[in-house]
Amino acid sequence: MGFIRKYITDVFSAVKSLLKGMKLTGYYFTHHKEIITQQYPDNKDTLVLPERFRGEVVMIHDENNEHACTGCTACELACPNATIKIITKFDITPEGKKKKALDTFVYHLELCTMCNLCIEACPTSAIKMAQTFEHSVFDRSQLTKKLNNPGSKIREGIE
Amino acid sequence: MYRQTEIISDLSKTPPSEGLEGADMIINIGPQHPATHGVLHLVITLNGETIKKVEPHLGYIHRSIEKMCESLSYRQFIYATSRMDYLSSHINNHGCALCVEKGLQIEIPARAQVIRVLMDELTRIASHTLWWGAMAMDVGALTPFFLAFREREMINDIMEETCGARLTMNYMVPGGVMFDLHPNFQKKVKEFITHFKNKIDEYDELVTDNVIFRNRTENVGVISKEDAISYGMSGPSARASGVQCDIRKLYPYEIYNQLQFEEIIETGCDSFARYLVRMKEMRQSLSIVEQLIDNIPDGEFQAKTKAVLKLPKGEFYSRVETARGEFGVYIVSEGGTTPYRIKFRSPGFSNLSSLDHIARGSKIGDLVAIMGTLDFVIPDIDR
Amino acid sequence: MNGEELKIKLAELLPDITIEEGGEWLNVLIAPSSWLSFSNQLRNTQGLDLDYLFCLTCVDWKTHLTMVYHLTSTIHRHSIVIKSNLDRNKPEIETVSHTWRTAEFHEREVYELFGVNFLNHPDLRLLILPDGWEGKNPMRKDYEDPINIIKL
Amino acid sequence: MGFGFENITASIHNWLYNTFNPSIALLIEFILVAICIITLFSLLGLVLIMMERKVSAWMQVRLGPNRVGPKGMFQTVADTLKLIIKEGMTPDGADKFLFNLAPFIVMIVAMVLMAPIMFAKGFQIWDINIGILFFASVSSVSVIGILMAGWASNNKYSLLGAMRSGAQIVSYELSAGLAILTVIVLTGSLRISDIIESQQNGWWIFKGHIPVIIAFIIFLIAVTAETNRAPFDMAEAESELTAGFHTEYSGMKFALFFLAEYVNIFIVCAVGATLFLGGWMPLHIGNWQGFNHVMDYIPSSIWFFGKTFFLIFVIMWFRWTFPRLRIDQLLNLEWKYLLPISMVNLLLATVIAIAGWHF
Repeated sequence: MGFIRKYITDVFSAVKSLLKGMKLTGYYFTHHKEIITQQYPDNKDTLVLPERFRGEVVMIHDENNEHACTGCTACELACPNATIKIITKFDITPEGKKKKALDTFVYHLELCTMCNLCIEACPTSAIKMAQTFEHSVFDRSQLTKKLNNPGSKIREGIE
Repeated sequence: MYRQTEIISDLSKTPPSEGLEGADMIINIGPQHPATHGVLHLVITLNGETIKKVEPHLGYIHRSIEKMCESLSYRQFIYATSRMDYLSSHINNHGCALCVEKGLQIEIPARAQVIRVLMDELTRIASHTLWWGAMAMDVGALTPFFLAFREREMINDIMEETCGARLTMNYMVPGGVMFDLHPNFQKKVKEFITHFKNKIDEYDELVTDNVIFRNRTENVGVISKEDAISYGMSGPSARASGVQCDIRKLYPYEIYNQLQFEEIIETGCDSFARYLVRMKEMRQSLSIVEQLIDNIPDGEFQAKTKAVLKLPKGEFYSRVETARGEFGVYIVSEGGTTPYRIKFRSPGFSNLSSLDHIARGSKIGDLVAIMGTLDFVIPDIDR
Repeated sequence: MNGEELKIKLAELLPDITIEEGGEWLNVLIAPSSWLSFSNQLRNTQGLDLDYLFCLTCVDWKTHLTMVYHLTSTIHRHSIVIKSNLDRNKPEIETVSHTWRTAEFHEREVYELFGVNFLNHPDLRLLILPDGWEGKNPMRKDYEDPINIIKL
Repeated sequence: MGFGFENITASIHNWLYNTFNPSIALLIEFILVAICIITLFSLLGLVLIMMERKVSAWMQVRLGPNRVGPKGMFQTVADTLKLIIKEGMTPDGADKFLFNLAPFIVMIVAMVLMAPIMFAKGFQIWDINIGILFFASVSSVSVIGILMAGWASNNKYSLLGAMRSGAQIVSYELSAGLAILTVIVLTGSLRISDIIESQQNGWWIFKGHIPVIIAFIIFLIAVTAETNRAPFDMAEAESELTAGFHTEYSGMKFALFFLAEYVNIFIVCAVGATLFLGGWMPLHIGNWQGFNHVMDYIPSSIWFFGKTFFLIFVIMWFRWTFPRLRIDQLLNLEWKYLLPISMVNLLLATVIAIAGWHF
């Protein structure tokens, strides 16, 4: 009779284990407050990304359209993917000396892996990571960006 | 006493087919297949539903990270390793940072060490929860996947807040970590701990105890201890066969030797044992996080390092325990700013080499369960 | 087993090896021709029991190739590194895939990336690279691919 | 009882036969029935697919479809439209005739099975005297469609799926049949209307003692397997065989398989409701006259659909909770557990029926 008892207990423990799982799914079926779905485009206004979130590299400009980039190319050297290309020019200071300055800060978003190494490398904190994340565009050339605003110049006193 | 599996002496030869000559069916699982979790391509020789041979074809997402790293500096190459085992990218980065630090002989501040271990263990939980969901999905239960993602999202949110990214964090730098912890970190992790303690019991209720799941995994995909060692298996997959191989215990790095945790070893050798090891590991990782979360020392989060790192001439090897097993970084330095040769010993690659041995003689359905419990991440295998 | 004991034991097994210290583990340099018998001895000798091959790779030194085998013992927990210099034009070494099973895959990887020919390997085919890449060895230092490799 | 389906059908029948000559009236009745069935068929498909998606979403802590129409009600309509305008591809090397025929066979079988089902009091297409036997025999034809699809696709996954499906349906038919027999033994008739009549004073699940309860559970398991639903969806097994027998189907041909699957679920649940839960019979409890009267006021169609959808929900609940069995375990379950249990059970039920122990 031993094997019959085993057979029956097998069947019962199996059914019990199945019912246990069904209890859990049944609980979630009836408890709609457990739902975790975020309805993305709808909650766009309330969506707050952490301040450290790395979306893309931007250059900080103040209200006078001045930035802090000296064109030292530390970020360009730090970048593992050749994402950043800095084109420099020579400004003539009032004293008549030639001074290296930033002409164009070219940023290839399509190559960027958001590793934050350029931000770490920047000695003057001229660039930072923005919290934007919707980068899709229809044309790849739009992903190559110029980070310094047109007509912007370096802030006074930054070497 | 461990279960023994037959060792087929010549790996290239399939066992002679019974009955009709040429009656074998060759079927391609992958590169695009729901069970391979990526672009793994398995060429399977079948006799009816029984597997006679499994032959992995790799390289569909091989990016040659090793070659790439040869032209990157010691600060730069770490980011690339996030892309290998993307589910435990923190731990990969950690291994690379450790190797560079070994070469430079930098002392890591205590705070940075604790942060690193905390992040590693959170990553391990996140990786194992995802594995749990995917594993359950492989054997046909679809609900666990969503429950697993609920917990994984919580960890990802914590990571996002502190590290700035959700998947490829690049948080470890030679000498410490990139940022200090976010002010919300402790509060959020504590919330997660209380949440997860309840939910992991639900996991057991839903899947572990389920009789169908037990039948699908018990005595399926058996690999003996000797074979597991011979196949170079590591991580939970090897520990399920009774191999003591937790790098955190055997070769402690950071502060692991001061922590209270168990190395989970099962002797079932089958898919269910591999499953159990991971489930128990999640609880262990949670207890490590619990031990550390209130005891984060103050101080620097990054050691002072030179702007340009130059490793001395020589060879450096560091190993860490990722969610999938032993991750090794082997750097050959010529004294320059870039590694001369870098080799990543990825756990998935060695574990994959055992797949043919494990899966022979089982059914197609078993193969899926075996691959689920071996927990392959394909970029980790391909590198 | 500590470094000194290991050194003595290894020297007993094979007299003509060069043992260098300094790194984390003992580095043993052997001739490719003696590798087959030596690997079996490493695996099976009582007291050594190096049963776990956790890393197998190759380094291209431009003048020669060096095979690097990282071995450890799951019983005694000691590790050694075996190295073997190969001729760059005709790199050949015995396979160890019968001693350590995992070597089968690792050797296939080294075969395609470095072009090392593993003698008596059961299944020496391309593993990662697609068909038609035989003979081109991407991980060698002189490999040129102007399309896919962008020099920074 | 007042307003009911039987009055409507009777009046239409009478009007037709009074207005036209009998053969034309019969033809018109055929056409009416066909229109009704096709409408029901597509409506059921829409409702059940929507229901499945909502049930699965709520069990998986998700919201489910909620964009198309109010609360996402028209999601399935949109999906159907998409499937209709999609290109129906036939793979190269497929047996084109069989490949295109297979979905129709599966679908026609599902339609034919609608015939003996009693949707409400007096609302039935064909009260055939072997109604249940008709159901049991015709439902096994659908395996031919699945085998045909698997074979004709010229795809190894499809073939494996079809073979699994064949083995599965053939074996589970046995225990489903034995579970049905339990009720037939107690009723003494194969006619659906007789079976429902016999449950006037209590459903079989309540008055048939333990054997009927066991038979009910076995019936549920067996029909879940027969309709290829998880946890017995070996024929599809998306993590093993991608999509099994319908891997190569796309567009409307795939939609037909999909629709047939859901209609089959409805049919087996309707049969289950008829056999064990009294079909359209309201719930009556012994001598509670007031309660019984209140129950009688609920229309019979609501009783029938309520019971059927409850069973459908249970089957969906299975699907979203359990992992899939392996093919050999599936057959083990049938031959080692379900079949012996249902045989002993049938014996018990026969003893009860002969001794008249049931209420």
